Amino acid sequence: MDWFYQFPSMDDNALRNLKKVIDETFRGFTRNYGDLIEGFFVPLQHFLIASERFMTKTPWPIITLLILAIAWAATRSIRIAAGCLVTLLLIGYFDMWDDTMRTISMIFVCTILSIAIGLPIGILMSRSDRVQRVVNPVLDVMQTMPSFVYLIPVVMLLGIGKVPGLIAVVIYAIPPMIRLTNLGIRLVDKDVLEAADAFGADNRQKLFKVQLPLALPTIMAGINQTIMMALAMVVIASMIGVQGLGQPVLKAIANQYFTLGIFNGLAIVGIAIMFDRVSQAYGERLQKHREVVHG
Amino acid sequence: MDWFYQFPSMDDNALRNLKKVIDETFRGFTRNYGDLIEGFFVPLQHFLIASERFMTKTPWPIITLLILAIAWAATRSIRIAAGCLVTLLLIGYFDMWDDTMRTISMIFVCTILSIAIGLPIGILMSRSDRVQRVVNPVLDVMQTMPSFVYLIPVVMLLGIGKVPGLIAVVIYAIPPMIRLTNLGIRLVDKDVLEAADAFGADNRQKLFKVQLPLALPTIMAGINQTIMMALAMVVIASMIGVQGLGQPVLKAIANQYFTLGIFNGLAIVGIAIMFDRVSQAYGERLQKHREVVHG
Amino acid sequence: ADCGSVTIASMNWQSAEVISNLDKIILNEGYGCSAEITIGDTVPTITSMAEKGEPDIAPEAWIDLLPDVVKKGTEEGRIVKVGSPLPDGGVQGWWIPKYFADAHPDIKTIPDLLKHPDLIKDPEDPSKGAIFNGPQGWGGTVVTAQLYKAFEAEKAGWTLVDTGSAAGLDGSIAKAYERKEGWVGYYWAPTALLGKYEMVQLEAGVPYDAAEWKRCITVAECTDPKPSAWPVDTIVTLVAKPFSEKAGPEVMEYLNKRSWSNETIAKLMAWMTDNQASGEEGAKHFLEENPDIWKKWVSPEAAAKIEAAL
Amino acid sequence: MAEHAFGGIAIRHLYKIFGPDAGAHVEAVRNGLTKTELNERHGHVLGLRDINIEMPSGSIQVIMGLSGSGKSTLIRHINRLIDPTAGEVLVDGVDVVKMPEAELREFRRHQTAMVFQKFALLPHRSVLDNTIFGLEIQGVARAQSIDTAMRWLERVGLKGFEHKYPNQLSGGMQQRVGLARALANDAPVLLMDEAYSALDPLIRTDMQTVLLDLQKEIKKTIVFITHDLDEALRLGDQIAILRDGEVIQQGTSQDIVLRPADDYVANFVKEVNRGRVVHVEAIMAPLGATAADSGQRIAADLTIEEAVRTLASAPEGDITVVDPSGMPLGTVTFRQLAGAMVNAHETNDRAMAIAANAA
Amino acid sequence: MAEHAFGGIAIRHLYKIFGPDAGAHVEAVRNGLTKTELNERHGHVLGLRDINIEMPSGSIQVIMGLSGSGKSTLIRHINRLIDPTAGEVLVDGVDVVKMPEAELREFRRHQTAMVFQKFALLPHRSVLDNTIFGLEIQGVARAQSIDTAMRWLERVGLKGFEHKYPNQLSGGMQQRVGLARALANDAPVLLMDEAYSALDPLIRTDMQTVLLDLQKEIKKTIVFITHDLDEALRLGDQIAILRDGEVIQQGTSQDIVLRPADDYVANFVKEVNRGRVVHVEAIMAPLGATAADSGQRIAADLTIEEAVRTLASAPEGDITVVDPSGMPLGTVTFRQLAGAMVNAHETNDRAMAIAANAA
Ligand SMILES: Nc1ncnc2c1ncn2[C@@H]1O[C@H](COP(=O)(O)OP(=O)(O)OP(=O)(O)O)[C@@H](O)[C@H]1O
Ligand SMILES: Nc1ncnc2c1ncn2[C@@H]1O[C@H](COP(=O)(O)OP(=O)(O)OP(=O)(O)O)[C@@H](O)[C@H]1O
Ligand SMILES: [Mg+2]
Ligand SMILES: [Mg+2]
Repeated sequence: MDWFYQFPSMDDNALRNLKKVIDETFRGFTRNYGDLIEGFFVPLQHFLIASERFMTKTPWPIITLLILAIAWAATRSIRIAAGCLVTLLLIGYFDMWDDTMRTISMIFVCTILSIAIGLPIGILMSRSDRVQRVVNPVLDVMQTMPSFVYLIPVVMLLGIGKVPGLIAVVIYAIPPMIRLTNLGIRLVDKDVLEAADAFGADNRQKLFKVQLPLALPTIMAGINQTIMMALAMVVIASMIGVQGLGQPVLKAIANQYFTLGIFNGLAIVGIAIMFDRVSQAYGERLQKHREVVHG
Repeated sequence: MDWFYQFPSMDDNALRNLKKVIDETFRGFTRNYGDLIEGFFVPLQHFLIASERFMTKTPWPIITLLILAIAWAATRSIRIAAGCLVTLLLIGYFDMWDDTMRTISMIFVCTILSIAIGLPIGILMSRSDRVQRVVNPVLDVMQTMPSFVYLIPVVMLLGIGKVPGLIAVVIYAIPPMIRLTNLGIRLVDKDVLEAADAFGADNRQKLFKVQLPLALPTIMAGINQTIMMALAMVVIASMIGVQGLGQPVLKAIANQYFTLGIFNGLAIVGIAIMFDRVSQAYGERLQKHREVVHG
Repeated sequence: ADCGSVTIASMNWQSAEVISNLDKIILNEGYGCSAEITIGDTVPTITSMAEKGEPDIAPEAWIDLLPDVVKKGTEEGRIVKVGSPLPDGGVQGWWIPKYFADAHPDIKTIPDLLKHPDLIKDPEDPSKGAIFNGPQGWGGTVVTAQLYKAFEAEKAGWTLVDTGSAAGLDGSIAKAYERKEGWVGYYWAPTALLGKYEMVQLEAGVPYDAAEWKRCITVAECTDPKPSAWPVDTIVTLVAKPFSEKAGPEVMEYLNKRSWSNETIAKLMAWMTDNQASGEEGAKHFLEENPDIWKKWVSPEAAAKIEAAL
Repeated sequence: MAEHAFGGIAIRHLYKIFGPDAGAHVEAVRNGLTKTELNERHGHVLGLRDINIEMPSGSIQVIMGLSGSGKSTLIRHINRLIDPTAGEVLVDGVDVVKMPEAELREFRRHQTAMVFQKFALLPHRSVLDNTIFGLEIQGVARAQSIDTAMRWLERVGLKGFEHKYPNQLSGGMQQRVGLARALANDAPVLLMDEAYSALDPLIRTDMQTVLLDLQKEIKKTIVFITHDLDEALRLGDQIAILRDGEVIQQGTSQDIVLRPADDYVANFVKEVNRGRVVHVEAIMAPLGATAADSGQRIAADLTIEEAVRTLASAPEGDITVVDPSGMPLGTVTFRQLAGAMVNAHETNDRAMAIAANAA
Repeated sequence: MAEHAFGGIAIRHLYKIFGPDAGAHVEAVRNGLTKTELNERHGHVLGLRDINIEMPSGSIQVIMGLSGSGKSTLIRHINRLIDPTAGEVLVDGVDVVKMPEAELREFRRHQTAMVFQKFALLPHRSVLDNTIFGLEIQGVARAQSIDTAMRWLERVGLKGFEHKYPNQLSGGMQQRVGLARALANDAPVLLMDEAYSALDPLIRTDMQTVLLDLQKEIKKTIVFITHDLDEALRLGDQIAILRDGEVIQQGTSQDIVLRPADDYVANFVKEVNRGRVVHVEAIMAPLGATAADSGQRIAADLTIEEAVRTLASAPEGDITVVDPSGMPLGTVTFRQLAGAMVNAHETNDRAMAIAANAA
């Protein structure tokens, strides 16, 4: 009756050998293809380095003005621009300017990349149930496979630094973007789509003139979640050498500097709120029609 | 011109003192109230322990049957039940049964708790723009404040173990549930709501008979994200003593057991897919009307 | 004996893992305790011990490496040091791979290496050499940063790379090793990694200077460090104050006596790594293979019971 | 109006302005600001202006008017789906505008039922579940509601479709689900916003009969918006005609057809099949003009169409028009009758004369 | 049918079955399986059965029928919004069913425009942007499309509303936006699914005029679904009547009103204002029955209503019916004319007799 209480699992030795084989295979793979793959990401690395240099080397008043200008252009809201200003000043006052700039540079690239990759995949997924069936489990893996598990393989392949950090962040942050784009498009009213068909809209036109505009509230929720999750990964990314606000947090934990952790954590939150409010307000500006309601 | 290149931040000494004061205050607080607060969570702890004991001590065939029965009852899909069976058998075969059961027990409680708390908050949020304006930034904080930062205070308050782990997981996993419930309800067709009003539906009736059913696709997306994020926290939770699949993962990293990490990571993914497919299929069963389309 | 329930903290590196499993087996079988292992990261675990008196035992704590938590906890009497599992102490320093040392026989000391920044290029700025530091918050990381200043590495064309975490540090070593690239950085022994990847410690070229060590090398804010060699680290077993009072003399005595040499643990870890073994398997293996060592730690009757249980 | 039974609906000085700052402009509108001016100067839309309508209990009030004239807005005020900017809506003597929330809910549950212009079915519920919705809200036991619902579904011709979802039905079928849902509620006030617009003539006539039967049997008060004049004339005890949020004319179908208040209304009723509306009375020459009682006699309250049909094979000559008791009232010729069916102006002129005489 | 110009629409042996496995049941349906049987035995819904309609270029084809009889399903086949289960739909000689995707798109862009029963406006676009939608899809320059759109918006009476969103408009206004959107497309085929159902009589007549003008000027081929008989008779060069997915009768308005194929159709047209449809010709007694040419003469193709109106003040006696060239064709009395306006059976019987004579 032993099997009843104890799951009859694989023989220990066999298991151990299996593990060894897999380990060795991967090691062999990195040995053979590591350089190739690393080379592939070199342009991205240069871009990331340049972007970070720009953010940290430019004098702070210029950066501040730049951020405010973007916030204003996107939202036309004084309230939001003022909020950004206060956040930035507080961050600077508590001496986290440089780390914050590094993190903003990184997260900005990650968010843009996640949207740029996630949106098309979400669109494809919404068009075909087959694609949806295939992509969904992949997204599950991306979201739940602990990043710790792939940190070392990624480092073995790409070394430590910005590129592997970016990959880890994007892997984690992209699924909600894809999922909610897919959902949003699938929920678009069939009657309206039929009208677009009747006028001979091709797939592109249907997408840009009907589906995306009507799916916008849901897609914006996806962008919000992507930003949130990218920022939630800041600390993990700093575990493989990405500079920014994650490192003081790690230091704070290791040393039990409770307040240091809170301050840097709040700076991350501040960035999150800035990114989120600006992008959501921009999204709302794109959907004026939802403001007016019959009755 | 120094201030131009270098943000004129707070004096180092003052900053250090500030940090110290906050640190000390918090430490004092935990020493005075820690036990009180811990006492408050004792019932939850007992429940968690009982639930874990049930999952690990019950013979595996019984647990397997139980899980299959739940999957079948919820989905009426042989494909999904078979998928669960295969996943469980593979997990058992690769000798991760006990850890998996611990994680399932934990995540199940976390998910249920997140839904149970998140749904009402999302509903409240959808009813009032004021509440939405207040809750949104709180959710931003919950999602982006690095869990590492609050792990330490939580541990200082509650020690290491299941309860602080659960709190950390729920804090991180609940925001998408709240956000997407809010969004889903807000997107419900105004015409249909007007009809409900015209028949004298009160808020409860409107909620249960109109808003929730029609918001279901979006709410289900929220549940999916909550499950994903809860499972993404498994490893972090294991850093403060929650047993389960997170611990072998941590060990794997520390010891560079690449394959061990992958296996346990895959077990986590397997749980994610099981939870997700069952809950989503259940959600689809609740919205039969979306299957039939005019034309 | 009436020992009651005990919680043993297992840290997530190999040596700590195996010793906590060893303690568990011995306490359970030999002293009738019902010991449980809780796994947790170092800092949360020790924080919890200091603030909540739980878990009861942290068998292997690198107190020189660990920051303020331990110091504060012991000063305030919330945790107690009992004995040392590794009397030889931990060896820290800057290491280079064996193949690298073999290829460059002229490099023996830190100053030797610093003359060749082109041998180990920084991936983000190839004009510089890279010294891989540990993650933020470790004592060794601070020391490395100070020694970097002391040896004037920056002037020699080196940057200090922050690896962010143990995983990052390990990964960078693994990457270099698999591709047979150059690598230099902070590490310590005994560790599984050094069992797996053979590394050579660089000598400082100067002797250990205790005063300087205390004055500047361990103080991050200090601006004028002088070179010094690394001292040997003390590794102790920590026990929460409440447990130390209720545990009873027998158990405390065991905890005091229990210790093994770096050689023993290195061999054990090599076996574990070869077999991808868990801590429990490692502990059992040790108990089976080395009765002469562990029987000295326990009373004869306990030894008999443990022997019987194996 | 009997105060003991259901007291009917009275709308008094009702104003509705759409816009963020509606209240501020009521006074100006009261003093004569027009819809266009309001829109141009203040960016607000005038929905309704000074509406006064009495709908006695047990009658069918038809509301007509140009598209966008405020019909839907008006009917929504009766169960306060829209809050007025000013004015009173008395249903059974109670001002709906002032009702507290809970009372309003009870009122909507038990006193009113509504059919929506755009159907507003619940897409996630089957036809049957849509139909019992109102009863479910009232808390009626499910078995009983299903009985009622099935009866009404059968009556509107949807038997066999009760387990389909709305998106599996044609437009007209969906509209009938909305109708069944409202009828199942059995409320004394029925609000019907273009409730028959998607129905074919056969089913439409049938549904009109349903309404007339209902109204005869249980004296419901029905407010009915329609664009179909024949329907309006068939159903409406009273008709109100709206333009730009104002009531232009109120009265019986005879009033509207025979004495249109202005060109707008006249145009509105131009296309109507007069033979079915106008009564013999309206076109007869009063007694005395010709000699006494000749052979043929017809009742004064027959429609012209009926009169022509009965007289088609009768001999030539004057026909005496008599009241229900047989008293001669006037005379008419076949040629006059036939002419009245096709000629708007003639009948109108005469009708005016009669009205003048009557006054 | 001129082959050089637009070739009209021809629907041949069209079948549509709704359900997952439709193709498998066509044969059975062809062999006489009924709608109810199909539903009960196989759970499939019969949408259309063996539809054959020829719509010549430049004509208006009206489709009528009970709610749920398949009208919307049929019209959707013409631009293949629904794929048929079997059959052909030839538009301008090309089978739409077999068109590859790209060609179908071009076809929809340039050959057809559609007005939907449920409007199907784009909620995120202003009225103006909704109206230019079709042109935008075609790739017309924006300035030019705005010109066209503004012209049509003005024509349907929505000038001043171009920057509102659909949810700020009344039902009828929304419907007119849908109409303007379709008309702006200037396609040779117009598909109109109950396009006027939410309009009041005035605007409706006006919109009918728009359609008639359009059709006169630029010879569009229009398929028009309506429930309003008068509208059908006014617009329809041809009328087809559907029941349960089958065509029961096709023909001109005269055919339908005077010679209903069965009781169903007869019932359908019962309520129609016959005076406006039936021509004098249809009720005259053929020459020879009475003596020769008396005083009064009227044209044979006048409607009865017009005839009565002209004859109202003429003297008694037989009236001679003449053809356009003045040739006497038959005689009729005023009394007969008036009677024909109100009495279905009589005219029908006579019409039958005439038809028999003609044959
Ligand atoms: N997707 C579908 N699945 C099942 N049945 C359908 C579907 N679409 C339409 N039907 C059925 O096809 C029949 C014809 O519908 P259609 O919409 O063509 O009717 P219609 O003549 O336009 O009616 P109305 O005048 O009410 O608009 C109806 O019985 C309807 O239930
Ligand atoms: N929320 C709103 N904001 C602005 N204007 C509105 C709003 N709701 C309605 N209106 C305006 O009120 C007027 C009356 O609309 P209503 O829906 O009552 O018309 P209706 O008489 O029912 O017309 P139809 O016969 O077309 O249904 C219209 O001019 C419309 O544009
Ligand atoms: Mg309306
Ligand atoms: Mg239809």
